[in-house]
Amino acid sequence: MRKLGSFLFLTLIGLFLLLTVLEMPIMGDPANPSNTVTTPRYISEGARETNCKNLVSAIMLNYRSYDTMGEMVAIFTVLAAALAILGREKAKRGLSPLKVEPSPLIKITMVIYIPFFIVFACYVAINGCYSVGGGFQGGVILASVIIIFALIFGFDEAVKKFPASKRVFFEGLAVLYFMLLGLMSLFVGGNFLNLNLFGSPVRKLFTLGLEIGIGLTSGITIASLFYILKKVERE
Amino acid sequence: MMITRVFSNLIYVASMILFLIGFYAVALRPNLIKKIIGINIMETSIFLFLIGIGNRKGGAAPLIVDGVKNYVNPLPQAVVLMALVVGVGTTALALILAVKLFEREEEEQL
Amino acid sequence: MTSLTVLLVLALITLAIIIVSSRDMLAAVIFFSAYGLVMALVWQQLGAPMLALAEIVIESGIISVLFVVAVFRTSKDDAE
Amino acid sequence: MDFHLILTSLIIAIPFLGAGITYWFGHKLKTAWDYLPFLFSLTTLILTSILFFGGSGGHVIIKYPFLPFSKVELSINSLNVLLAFLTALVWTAAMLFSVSYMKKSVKRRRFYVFMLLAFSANLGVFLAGNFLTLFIFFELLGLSAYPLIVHNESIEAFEAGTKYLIMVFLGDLALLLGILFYYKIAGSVAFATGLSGGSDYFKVITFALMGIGFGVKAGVVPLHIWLPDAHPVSPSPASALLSGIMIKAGAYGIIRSLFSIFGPEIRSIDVGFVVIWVGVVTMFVAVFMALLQENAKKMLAYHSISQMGYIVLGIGCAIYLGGKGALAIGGSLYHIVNHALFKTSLFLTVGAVFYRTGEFNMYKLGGLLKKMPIIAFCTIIASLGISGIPLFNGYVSKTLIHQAVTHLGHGGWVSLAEILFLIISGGTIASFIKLFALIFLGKLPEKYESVKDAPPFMIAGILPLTALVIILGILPNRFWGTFMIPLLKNLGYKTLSLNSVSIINILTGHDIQSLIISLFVGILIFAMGTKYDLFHMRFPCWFGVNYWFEQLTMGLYFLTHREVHLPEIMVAGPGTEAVKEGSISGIYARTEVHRLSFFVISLKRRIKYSYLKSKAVLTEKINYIIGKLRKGFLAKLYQDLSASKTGIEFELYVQDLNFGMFLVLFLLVICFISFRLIG
Repeated sequence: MRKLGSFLFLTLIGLFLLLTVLEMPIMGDPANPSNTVTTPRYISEGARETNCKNLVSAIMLNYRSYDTMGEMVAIFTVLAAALAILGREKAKRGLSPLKVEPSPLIKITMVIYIPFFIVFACYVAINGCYSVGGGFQGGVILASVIIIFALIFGFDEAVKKFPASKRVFFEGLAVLYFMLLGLMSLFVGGNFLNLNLFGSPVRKLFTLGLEIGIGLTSGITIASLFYILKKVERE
Repeated sequence: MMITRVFSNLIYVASMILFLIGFYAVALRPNLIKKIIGINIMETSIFLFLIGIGNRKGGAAPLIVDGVKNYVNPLPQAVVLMALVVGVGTTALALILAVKLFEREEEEQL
Repeated sequence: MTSLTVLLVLALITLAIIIVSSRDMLAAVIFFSAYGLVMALVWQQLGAPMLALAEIVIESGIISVLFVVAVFRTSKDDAE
Repeated sequence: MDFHLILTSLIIAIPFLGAGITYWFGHKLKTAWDYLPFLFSLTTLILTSILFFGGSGGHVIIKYPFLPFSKVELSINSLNVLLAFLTALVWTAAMLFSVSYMKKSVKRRRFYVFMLLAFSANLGVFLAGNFLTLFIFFELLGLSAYPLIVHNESIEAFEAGTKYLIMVFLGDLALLLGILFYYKIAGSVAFATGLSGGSDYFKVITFALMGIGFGVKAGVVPLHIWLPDAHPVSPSPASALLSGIMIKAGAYGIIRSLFSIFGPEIRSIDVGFVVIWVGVVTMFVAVFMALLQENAKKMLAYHSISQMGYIVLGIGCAIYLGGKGALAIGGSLYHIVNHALFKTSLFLTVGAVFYRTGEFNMYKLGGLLKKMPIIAFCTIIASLGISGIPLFNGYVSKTLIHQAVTHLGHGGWVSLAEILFLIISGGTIASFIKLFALIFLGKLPEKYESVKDAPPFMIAGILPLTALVIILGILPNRFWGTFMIPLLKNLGYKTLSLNSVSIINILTGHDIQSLIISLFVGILIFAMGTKYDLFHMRFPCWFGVNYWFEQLTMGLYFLTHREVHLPEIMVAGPGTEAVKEGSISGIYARTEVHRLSFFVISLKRRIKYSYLKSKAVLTEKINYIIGKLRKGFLAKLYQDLSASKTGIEFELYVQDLNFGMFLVLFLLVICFISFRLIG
């Protein structure tokens, strides 16, 4: 009975949603409000104003950098919450999802490949302004490399390579670093995180710095969340 | 008329269907991890919806190239990109909670 | 709206139904990873390659791994 | 939708779909099943011959704008089509051969599936229209060859397969970087005839990276280590194709990259010099090693490397000579065709001998001439071909390459290269005298009294190839004029430089003189070898690339282990012969020492240990996953893959294969992303 009721409720919501969606303007129409209100400004002026060819990065780092900062604080909060709930790696033995030892091929190949993956991650993060990519993507790739490392070479080895002492330092530093970079603009008389007052070369450097900050925060946080999930205390 | 409208707004319709599927998992599946997967499906469906809103016919990716005038809207993409990363965080937190809950229950049974 | 997009969208819905209705958690997680890949392709079609890149790494990379770990930690036959 | 698009797509799609059909429905057709893969390859052969004989030799590029990856394109030109036709021909012959050969084998469904997949990938490599497509099919080829190598599921096969995959993944990485660099210089991934932009330095690095990537497949000397292990352990039809066609994919890649980067008409003396010497060293080392082998297949594998050396030498001469190099590259391409024909037939004949006698060791065979006359006849034809005797095809291409070497100049290193060339030809002759004499002449061992000639399907597979060996040897100018000249034009040679090579003369006084010298050297080597028992000479283990490769990989393997906990199995137990013998590794294994000491434990033992350990340690976890997958979507695949008698080794095999698939997927993702990134 309860299931039937839920189904009915779901169907109701579904009908409502579908009806709403069908009232939407045709997708991709240039006359849509989403394509006429703020977008022309971003597209025509964005690249010139921010020196970023990649408009997504431009919006994230310049027009909406305040939001970005808030978002970084949010994921940092997630990390803090996870730590508060589960504590930091108290368990002595890690629990590996795969008990079988990876074959020698996998280990040898990954030892060769991992440096290139890291280079690729840095490349994606640093070139965020000029190409597809950006700080988030680079950071996430970096995190996935760390996770791959932990999965293949064993969790204990990974903890040795990235010990908690180092990670704690970076976790705190990454968010702080972003904010400190933002504070820099106060010294030239602008608002917080307003890069427009700097000259072009300095602003490029600052954009790069912001990208690196975003990459560090997201990468380290995600990798740490994986570590925490992997090593929950267990009697 | 209706049919053409559904077809041209297919992405919206699809995202709503995906949302419903995710919602079904969240509401009616007893398994906690299934629920979290459901939340993720809902999340991605909303991302799909936002990207669909930002789309523009024949528009290129918002990466400025000389000579191209028609770009898709970069604003939803920036929003979605932030939400993606936050999504990982929330998913991880939810999973950690689920694991903790499971272990607590196990302890109580013993 | 190319025919490829339509196909991908249909694949998405099918995958979502499989994920939700599957009794096997591990299979659900693996299909969820595939779902992420297809979703990334759709986004690529809609002109968002940056998001597609992030989606591939996040959805079918990191989140899947997290889910696998969680599934192993919460499954009953986990006992050693 | 034009004619060429449908035809070319079908050529690649039919083996691919055929693999699927063989896999899903094959076993339901009880008796007809064994012939199904052959029928698929025959269909492909017919389609390819339509393309080959019907095509006007023009240059058609086939695009797929309706696919999401619009950079994927195929092309039809004289070079591509010639190689594709050769592939289809040889593959069909080997498939016909394997109808009989694989009847005894247990898991032939898997064999056929990956055979057809590799076929599709190989055709794709040859028909690719740009480097990106080439890379995709190259990855598919490299991966689908792995199940063929480990088909026998012995420890040796797994070891060879692991080595092969490590080398392939290294090569893939280099190739990917090379293609990215190429894209950076050229602005597109399309094949070109010489790049105008970019500094010479950058170009050389690009070529070096691409050369490493393709060279791994081609078996160029410092990268050849997987080849002599991998080719002998696979079933005979597969090793015939590995040696005959698949390494040609590497050679084709080298030719394409070289001519795309440097162009045919421009002399690049430094690059040419290096490539020439790589070729000469490859030839020399491989022939030398081939002379020392007992296993017939291993000897043939080493000869494959040595013949690749000829091809690389020809390519090097072409780039060294610049505009006058049409002869050299023509010789190389001619040799690619020739080598595919005679090496495949040699492997198949040796396989036929194995089918009847169960023996690959040449020293344990003998006197089979009367028992297997047709196979003996085919062997002698193919041996004459590979030895470079006039009236057989090997002579033509070897003479062309030799003429190109003499064009390089006089004195100095050119003379040294020429002398080495003659000695190597002599070595080839000697080792094939040895092969034929040991297998077919001499005294017949008693247990082979009842041996019959090979089954008709095998002979039907080998005979067309040997017939082509003779035809290409008797009518070289016909072949040259019809196929090679348009092909050289396609590579970018202008009419002016082509006029000088429109007719080849391969019977000048100098050629005859050098032929006589080679024959003399060959007989001398054979006589000396048998008299002083030089063929059983052995070197210390550190003498060779293989040893250092194993040390390096072991170093990498233990690089991530800060503390090595000595597994009990290494201290005492199975897989530790060394411990009992009291050798160095045994002593090290007893004392807990720094990880560097583990360098002395060879890769072989490590892999053996790993398999044994996984046998011991394999817990419910992996069984759990595999069990889940068996119940679920991938059920059939995994059932078929792991329905083996050896059992646990198989889980690792599945693991390796999965890893390979994911890695290749990842590389492709990186590739696609990067092409957007760089621009």
